[in-house]
Amino acid sequence: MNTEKGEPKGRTLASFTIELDVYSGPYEGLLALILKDELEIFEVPLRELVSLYRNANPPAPPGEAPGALERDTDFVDSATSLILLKGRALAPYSAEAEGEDAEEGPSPEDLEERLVTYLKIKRGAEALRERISGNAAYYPSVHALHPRPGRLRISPNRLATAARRAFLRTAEPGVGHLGTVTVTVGELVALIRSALVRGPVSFEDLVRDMDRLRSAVAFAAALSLAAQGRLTLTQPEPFGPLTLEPPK
Amino acid sequence: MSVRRDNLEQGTPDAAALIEAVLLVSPRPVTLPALLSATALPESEARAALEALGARYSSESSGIVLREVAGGYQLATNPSCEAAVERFREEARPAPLSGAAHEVLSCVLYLGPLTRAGVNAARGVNSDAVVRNLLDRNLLIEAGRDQTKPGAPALLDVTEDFLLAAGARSRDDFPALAEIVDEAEISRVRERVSGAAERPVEAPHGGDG
Amino acid sequence: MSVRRDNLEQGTPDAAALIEAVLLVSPRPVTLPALLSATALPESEARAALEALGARYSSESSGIVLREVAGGYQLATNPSCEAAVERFREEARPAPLSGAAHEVLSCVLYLGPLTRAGVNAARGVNSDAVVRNLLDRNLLIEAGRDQTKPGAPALLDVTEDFLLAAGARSRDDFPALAEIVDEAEISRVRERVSGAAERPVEAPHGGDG
Repeated sequence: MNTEKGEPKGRTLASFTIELDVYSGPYEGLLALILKDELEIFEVPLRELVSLYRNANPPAPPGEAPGALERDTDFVDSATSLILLKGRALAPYSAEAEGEDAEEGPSPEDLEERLVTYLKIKRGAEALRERISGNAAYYPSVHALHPRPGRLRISPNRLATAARRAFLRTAEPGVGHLGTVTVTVGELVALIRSALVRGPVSFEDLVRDMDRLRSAVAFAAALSLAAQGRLTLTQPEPFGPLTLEPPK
Repeated sequence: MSVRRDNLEQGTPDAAALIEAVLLVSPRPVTLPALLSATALPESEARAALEALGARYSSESSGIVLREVAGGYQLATNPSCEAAVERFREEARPAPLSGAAHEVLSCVLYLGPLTRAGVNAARGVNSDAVVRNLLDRNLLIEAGRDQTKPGAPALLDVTEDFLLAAGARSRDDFPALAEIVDEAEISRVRERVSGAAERPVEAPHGGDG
Repeated sequence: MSVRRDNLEQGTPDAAALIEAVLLVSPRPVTLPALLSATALPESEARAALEALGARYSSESSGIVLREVAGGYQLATNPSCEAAVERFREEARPAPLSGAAHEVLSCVLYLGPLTRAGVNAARGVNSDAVVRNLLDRNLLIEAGRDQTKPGAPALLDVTEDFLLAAGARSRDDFPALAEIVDEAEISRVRERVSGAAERPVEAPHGGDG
């Protein structure tokens, strides 16, 4: 990590290096590997990536970190692209389309079974969530007797592993540097849907007059609409132009 | 104090008192065999006492309730007193579980024991990080290995802490999936799949690169 | 307390219930002011409720007793039940430690003594509930205060019981931190820990900007 005390400020994204299980080196190298298909996008823990970034580039008072805003927004831009790629890679349909004929995927029966199973799992998860939250407020007695000394065993190995895990994790990213978020996904969903009434629209056109934050939120809105099947996203190549189309 | 119970003072407390005392000093649910062994009570007497305690520590009348959970009995605060308890403890509740975590737990509970690959396949996404977190929180455990698979991968199962968190007496204390999932919804999915010619998201063609 | 208490289910428990719940989650005696502030009860009501609870948890009829001790109120087991409690203690297997608990212990072991804020910063996750549990289990102890920090927060350290459980005679019996994580990471974590307590009150003047 290049967190030398001397110059944490005014750096560009190019100097951001990361340390992940799957990759260590400059951030831009990670992007390159993903684009060259040498690294599976779903191997990359995006949340951890964001944490690493926040940790390497702590928020600074205005005026003290020239270029910080530019750097932050560059990072947000590339990170949202990664999220899109990752969403694609994980979507149940896209995986089998890669490199194969679209028709060659699982049989409709297989697919049907998989979806039905998943639906059950999902409903089961919702029931569990309700149940777990309904049981969260039972606090047990704390009047425990300590077991006889020596009955509890703590493994020094497990402690070492835990230390490693704890020290490699980084703090939750702060969002204070982004300023007040004045736009919601909901608003942009409405905006996108009204734009689509006139037919396909390119993402670039859509966000042309938006600031970086709004365009990042627009991205999220588009993804969520696509996930609901309310629009189709096409992008001929990674990081290429992105087109939003009304559902067929 | 209408009834005289001098025996208590002389060290022969009644069954309910013995059980109460043992439950107070155990933060975790105590199984019936453990209760019997600690109190030296005959089972029938212990059961009757537990019933009496259940009425005494009922959720309608008491700040402390007797729960039958995760295979045992436990004293816990009544959720209706949550605000006072949390003010007193002045601490943040542990972060709630994510949607993905609930899905993984649901997979393991209903389809399990399952390998990590089994979880990934059922959810259609890589869930290793979520599984790791749930192992960390003691909600999942590696219970045995699947010897039929190459490398004999570990089988994941839910834990006693999971049952506690869900307020369940045992693994069987969950509604069957068939009761949770709406049949109409399932047939809608089936129809959509068999009738689905076009895919919702056009995937990039990376065949030539 | 023979009054109907339907209100409990609707989230407005009565005074005695609130006090009962708070006492269940406090291992140490709770003073009247602390009870009042947690329960938001007027003093007269709290006193009346304590009296009622005193009768309910009396040493003649209950395995749990309400003690007025060390300037506060505390639930404890009835000494008449001591034999059962001791047997239970002998037989109970200690609750296993969670992954989070191992992490907190390792932070305090390797970086400690640490304040709670220091633990949170080292782990990157709020750990208050885990710390509380480890204090309750006598694996951590508050050993002094950090006078350099505003409010002089308590410093946490590992206990004799911890060393015993880990089969160690002293802290030196554990593998050195440098063998576990590399130096760059150690200094990164230390920086995070020392920065955490300061909070971003003010940027350093005339720094390197």
